[in-house]
Amino acid sequence: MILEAVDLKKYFPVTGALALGRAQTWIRAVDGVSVQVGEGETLGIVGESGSGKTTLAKLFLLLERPTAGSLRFDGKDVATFGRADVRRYRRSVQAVFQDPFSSLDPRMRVEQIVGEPLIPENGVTRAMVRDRVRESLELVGLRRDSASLYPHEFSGGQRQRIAIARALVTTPKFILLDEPVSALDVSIRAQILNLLKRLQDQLGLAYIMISHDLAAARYLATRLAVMYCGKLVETGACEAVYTEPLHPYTEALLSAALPLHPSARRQRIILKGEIPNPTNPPSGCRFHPRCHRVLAECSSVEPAWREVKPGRFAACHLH
Amino acid sequence: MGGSGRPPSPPALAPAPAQPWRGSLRRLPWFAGAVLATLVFCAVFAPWLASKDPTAGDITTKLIPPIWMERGTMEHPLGTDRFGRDILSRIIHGSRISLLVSIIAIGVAGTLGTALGLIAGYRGGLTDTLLMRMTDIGLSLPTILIAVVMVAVSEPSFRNVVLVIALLLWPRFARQIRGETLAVKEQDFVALAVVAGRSGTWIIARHIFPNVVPTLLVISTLQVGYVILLEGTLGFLGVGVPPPNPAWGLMIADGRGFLATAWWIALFPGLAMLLTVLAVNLMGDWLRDHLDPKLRQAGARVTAATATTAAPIEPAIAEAPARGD
Amino acid sequence: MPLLAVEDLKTYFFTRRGVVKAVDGVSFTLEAGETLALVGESGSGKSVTCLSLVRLVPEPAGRIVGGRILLDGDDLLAKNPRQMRRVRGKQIAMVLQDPMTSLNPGLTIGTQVGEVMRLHQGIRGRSLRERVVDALRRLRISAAESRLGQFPHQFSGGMRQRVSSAIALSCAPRVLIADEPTTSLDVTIQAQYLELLKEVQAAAGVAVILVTHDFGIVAANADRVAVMYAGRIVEMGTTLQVFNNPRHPYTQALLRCLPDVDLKREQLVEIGGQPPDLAALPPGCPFAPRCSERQPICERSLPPAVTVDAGHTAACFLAVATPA
Amino acid sequence: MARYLAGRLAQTLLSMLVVISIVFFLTRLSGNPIHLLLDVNASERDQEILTRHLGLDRPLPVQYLIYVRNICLGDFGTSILTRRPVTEHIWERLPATAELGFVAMALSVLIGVPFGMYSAVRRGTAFDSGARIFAVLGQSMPAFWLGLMLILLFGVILGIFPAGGRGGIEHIILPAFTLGYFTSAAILRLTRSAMLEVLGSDYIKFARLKGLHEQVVLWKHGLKNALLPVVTFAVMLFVQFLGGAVVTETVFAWPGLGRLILESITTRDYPIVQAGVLVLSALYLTGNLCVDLLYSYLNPRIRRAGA
Repeated sequence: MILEAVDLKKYFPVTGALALGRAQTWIRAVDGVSVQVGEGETLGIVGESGSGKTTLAKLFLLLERPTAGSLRFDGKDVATFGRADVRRYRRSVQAVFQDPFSSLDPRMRVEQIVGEPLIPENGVTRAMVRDRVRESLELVGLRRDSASLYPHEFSGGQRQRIAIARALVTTPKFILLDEPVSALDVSIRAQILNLLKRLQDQLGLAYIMISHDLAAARYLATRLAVMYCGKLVETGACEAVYTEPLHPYTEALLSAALPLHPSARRQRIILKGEIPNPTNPPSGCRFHPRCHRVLAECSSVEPAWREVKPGRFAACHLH
Repeated sequence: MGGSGRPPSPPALAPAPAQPWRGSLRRLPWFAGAVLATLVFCAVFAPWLASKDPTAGDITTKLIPPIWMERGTMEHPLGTDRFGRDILSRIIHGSRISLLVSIIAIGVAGTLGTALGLIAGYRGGLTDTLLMRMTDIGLSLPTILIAVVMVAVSEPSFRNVVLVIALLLWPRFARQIRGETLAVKEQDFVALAVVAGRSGTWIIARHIFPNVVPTLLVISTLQVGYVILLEGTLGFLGVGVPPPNPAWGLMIADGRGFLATAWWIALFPGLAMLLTVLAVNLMGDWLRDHLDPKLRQAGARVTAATATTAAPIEPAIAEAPARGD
Repeated sequence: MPLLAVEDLKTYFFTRRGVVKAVDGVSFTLEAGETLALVGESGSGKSVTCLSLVRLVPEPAGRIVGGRILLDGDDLLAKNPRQMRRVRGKQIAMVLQDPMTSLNPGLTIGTQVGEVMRLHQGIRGRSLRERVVDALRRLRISAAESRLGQFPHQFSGGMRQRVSSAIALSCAPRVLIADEPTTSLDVTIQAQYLELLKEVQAAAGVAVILVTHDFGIVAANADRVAVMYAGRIVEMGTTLQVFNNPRHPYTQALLRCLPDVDLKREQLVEIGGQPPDLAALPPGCPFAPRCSERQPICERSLPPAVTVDAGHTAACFLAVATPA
Repeated sequence: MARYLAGRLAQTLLSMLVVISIVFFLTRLSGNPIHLLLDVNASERDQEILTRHLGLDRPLPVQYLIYVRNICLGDFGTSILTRRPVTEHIWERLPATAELGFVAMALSVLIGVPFGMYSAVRRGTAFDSGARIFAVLGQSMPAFWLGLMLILLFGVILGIFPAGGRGGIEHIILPAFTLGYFTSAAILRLTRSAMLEVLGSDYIKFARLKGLHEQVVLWKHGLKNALLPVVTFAVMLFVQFLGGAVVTETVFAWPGLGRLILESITTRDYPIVQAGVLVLSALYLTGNLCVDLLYSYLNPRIRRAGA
């Protein structure tokens, strides 16, 4: 089973105070992104704010409809899905979000929260739902009797465990992790990251991990996709991208992320300028105004997306 | 980056208290509660509590002052009006009218407004735009004036008073519930319910509605005060529940001509009204401070980030107080 | 004499749930021109420590109940409000975490930057304008001149943080407290900002207290580190000492449990349990319940700070001075 | 900015049209005006002539259009009772209402804003408690009753102020207070809570960190931002205000528009009721618009939005 985005685009209209007539400007949040995730692997998607990674996540979760391009699940375009297909997709693709406070309804018990994805169907009894919920809670290291409590009785780290239990309850194949540890205290992050890794090994899960935290992405990801201003700039096997970045943006991003040891202080690439606004992206290569290795053609010609090395794709005139 | 989303100071008092009510129990609004309990008691048991028929007068006992005055009698503790009707009994029976009008009007307006607010907030798009234009206009009408004219031309009666008040009231509910719905909709658990494959109906019923209930309770309480004052005003202006019903506003209007000679006719029903509305408002304030959904704390960042033009209007309406004159 | 010496500072919050000892006996010194990093998780007391230094702890719940804060030997806790106002902004300046809310949305950038200089340096009129433009330029605000009349919402997050820093640095303070200045910035913008801060610091010779929870930032920017846990400094030393030879189990565990961009770790070593509730601290070492090397004594009494090396202290019973 | 203004103007006009429509259909629904105009025993022919004369024989939509057109031309018809043009009646009464409204509004702003600010700054003190009691009482007080009690106390018992009518300064004190009490209470509460919120914000903390004097922090950094929601709220207050005028004018026999409307309701002089309601609504909506513009002036976010 494989989840695949093919040239996916999502534009949002910019509406003025008076929404008369057709909107003329668009926010190109996601502008032609192709990635795929296979069973059991972790695709890390990294980028800064405005890179479109959150919109991409929403497209994967069918929370937004793509403007163009297609999302394929098991070879079938999501746009052509019937009722049963959607149901299968919902069971196979779950999500864990960043904020453990906002992702659990404060007025529901843990039992109801975790059991929410279990939609009653023929032959599913309440007792089965109960058992499945408790099983799920145990998987993430919570006690079975947590089920009867309310979310505010848990700390941030425990809440994130509940969120993960909820994602596991349908035994999905894919889980989308949207900044799963960014909102947690540093001493709790390791607990959650280890838990995610253990669950992956144990259950054969595939993750799509969206993050701005390059260290956390490196820990979990097997393949990496780097986004900038709505577009992919580079993809490849995680270790390869970290050790030998092809795109100057990846290079700068990695150099900006701070290693955990003072002796690793190094010459850093400091990008000038601001992150561009996806409403009005720069011409040519979107990164060219900030690029430290800019060429003459970068400002006018958009670099093609191509396989630079086996398994390594990038969009840059340098290659 | 990331870190905790909560503000760093004062230090995080994690974990949250398990029982949010326990600490505030001591600070319950006893005064407001007692007044409201008395009022409801009076309204329910009016025929047994009131010693006299509220509408039957006796000219021979007209304009008797309250008991502590020179000519006062035990028969009429708060005196009588110009038809010799017992003021205390009329006030007790009057509580029924105030209460019934507000309960029915708020029931109707609240149900309508909440339903529309939920739908508009959740669906968004054209439905939302149309509905919000409607509430904008509804909120921008001079309420009392329109109410006076509407009741006047449609013949003053209990039913018409209730209907007109409900008609003028629903936009307040719709507007605020919509705002709250939008805030709840922003929360991740709603997106996750969609991801879980739940329908819009489920999400509105299981996630959004339970989370707007506290707000609904607060608005409803605060609007009770508004409705009582509005009903009183209509009565005072002669376009409320028609005489000889013992509506408080009507009684005050009756006393207007006797200010110099028999001030008690106007004083006591007004006091009853003041106490009632005061109690309701205090209760509403207390509810607002204590029922404020836990959600807000987590969602505070969202609200702060999206606070532009529309945002200050929402608290303004929450503040928008009861007033019926 | 150090530029700033904090001795046994105690700041408590008196809440309905009890006394929260947000800062409980913190001592450190700061030399001119150096960068001291205060690291810790949320609730460790690092932000309250900073607010105590400028005596802006939210009253009436919060109060500084003990200790001394000596700036050039002058005790700040003995100053009256008027004298204290002359310290704030002029001697000790501060940059807050969230650049989106720390500038007044209703006043122009020019007004907000100029205000401090007017107040502390008495500059007016044309020269004020020049100085404001200067201050903004120093923090790389492009087209500073034309931006004086603009409002904060017209600036990006990174720019706002630079404007805040321009305000903080405009009166050449001796100490700059940067309270999680990059937490809400993007990675590349964070790098920009930290680099600029280093540059400005070197040029102005200002001492910086850098508050953060990110060990990467500490490693890259700090000269010395103080690690805080539950209102106390559990370990303090030069950056190299603390990273190379951490002596407190909490520091050791933190350094082991974090993923690193520079190397692929197979497994992270977890710290079990949850951060403590400050209103109900255990009697002994606050880290004891989560500590893997816990001894019976840890649960009974508080470990004192032990000097383990020149300028390197750790508050742990297991820490002993390394023989020279 | 221009677009915003245009949008607001359009909305105001739309609201006005709604009011006009409500008034039109209400009065049409309330029965045949012919019966009000003519004797009970008027001949059928007379009724027919009058019906045609008034245009009541035409289809309702046509009547509506004619009605709207007339209003746009400033023609409100003639009073049934006095046979004088309605506009004359309105013009006679408008100054009194304007006077009362202006004094009361000024009073409520002068009480509400400073006391609300001070109450927030001195949170938890006796002053704060006093201000909050003043506010919650004001919001619970039936204004018509307050008016009567003021007359009883100051007019009847103490004899300091006249009990009613319009005249010198002593005449306006009681009605202005009656009308303004509620508003000042509301403004006080809102100012207080807005100020409290502002005082808790980061930029106030930052202003203190600059070493600014507390007064500068409060008045320069706090006031303007705290006033934003207050100004927005003033929109809501206008509604209450003009409605309140009907009551206050009735209680104090103040010869204003509100009382004219009420009198005309009792005498079933609908052309005057219609015109009165329309004029008050127009006043209100205009005030509403002004407040919105003031708001957008105060809030740089909107001011620059269109620029």
